[in-house]
Amino acid sequence: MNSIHLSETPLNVPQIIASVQDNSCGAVNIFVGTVRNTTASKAVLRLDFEAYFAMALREMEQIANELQTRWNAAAVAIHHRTGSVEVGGIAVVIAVATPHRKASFEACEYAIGTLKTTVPIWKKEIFEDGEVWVTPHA
Amino acid sequence: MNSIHLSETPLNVPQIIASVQDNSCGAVNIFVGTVRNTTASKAVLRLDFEAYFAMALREMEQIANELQTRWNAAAVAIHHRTGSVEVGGIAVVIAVATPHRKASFEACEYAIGTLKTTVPIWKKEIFEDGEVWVTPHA
Amino acid sequence: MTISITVKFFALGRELIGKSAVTLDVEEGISVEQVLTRLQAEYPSFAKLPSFVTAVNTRYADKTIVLKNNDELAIIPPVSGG
Amino acid sequence: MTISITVKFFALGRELIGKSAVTLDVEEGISVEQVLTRLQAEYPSFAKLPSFVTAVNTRYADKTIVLKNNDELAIIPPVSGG
Repeated sequence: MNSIHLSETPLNVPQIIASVQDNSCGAVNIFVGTVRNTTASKAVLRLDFEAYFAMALREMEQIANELQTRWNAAAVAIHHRTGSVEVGGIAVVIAVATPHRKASFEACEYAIGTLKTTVPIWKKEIFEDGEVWVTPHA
Repeated sequence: MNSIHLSETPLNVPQIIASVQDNSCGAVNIFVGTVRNTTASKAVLRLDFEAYFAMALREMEQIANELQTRWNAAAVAIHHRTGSVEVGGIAVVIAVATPHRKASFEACEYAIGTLKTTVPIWKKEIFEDGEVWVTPHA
Repeated sequence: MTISITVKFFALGRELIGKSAVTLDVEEGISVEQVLTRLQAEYPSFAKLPSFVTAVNTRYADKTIVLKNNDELAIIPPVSGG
Repeated sequence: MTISITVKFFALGRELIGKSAVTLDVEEGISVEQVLTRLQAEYPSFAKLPSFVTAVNTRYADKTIVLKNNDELAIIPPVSGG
């Protein structure tokens, strides 16, 4: 069972983790992406996220399906924020339950890496003296 | 700041994750080890954990310190259960906050791998028709 | 014969164009590439978008693709979620 | 001169010995290895523990180490936490 979600409101980490609980699994790996207070030594006030909703949800669902096929994941949750997220706030949560430990790490790391390159979500860094759309580094 | 804990009572995942929140970090990786309903195709009723408390806490603390030195982790939590944990229950939670994503995965995977080889904690699998101390596979 | 397509803009693209979507009447048989050429003519600021890919009906799509009536074409600047 | 040491047992070791700890009076200068020999003599079932390492005062320690008064020696079967 997958749980895929794009939300204007704060992500509920305990609920997300509970959603992937599966008695056939011994491992859950969770990645929580949070808003850092600096980028390239410059103070960040917050991040503003924008998404192409329909496509982002489809791409997130596709990542979840891939984790089930390639890593035998029993359950996957991918939740991402839209709108403004303050410093320290949670932008993304990915949780993957697998029978064994190694697969949970591999699958979760693949999921966040793929999300960052394929899912149509954009973030703008808001500074005291300006703002800039983040361009991913190669 | 490290949070190291051995507990007879259920682990509080949200509290553990909150304990590693750090505004200088963009990534938190969390590993949750749960009790599977089978081992080698045999139905498991529960696991009973036993620890050499003083030494286990020292070894867990040492792992946390290593994550800070080697992966620049800002905060590490390592919490492990003792006593009986039912199927689906949580045996161990490791949470690592790092400035960047890749380090959080590497550090957390290193932590659980090292815990499984160095920390004096033992588990006994309880089946319907018997019980056995788990011998780690090579 | 003309068909109607919607073009969606996001992030920097949306800000440069000043719109999140436009609906265009275009000739049947038009390719994604030809729509882009028309957008560049109508919105000179669109040329300032340094890099983007395209999607048709929420799937990444090559610029040679021919559009059908009611298709949704999206201009996707480099994504930066997570 | 005799000294007093405590030996702690865990998991399968504890079950085989039937005790979680014993306090022994031993001669000064005794090594971990010599204590193990004495345990094997006193507790024949101890030989059934297929594999273990030792720790002194909560640190993994070589079997050649010489024990001091009030040292805590732990018999550590293969660990299986996590």
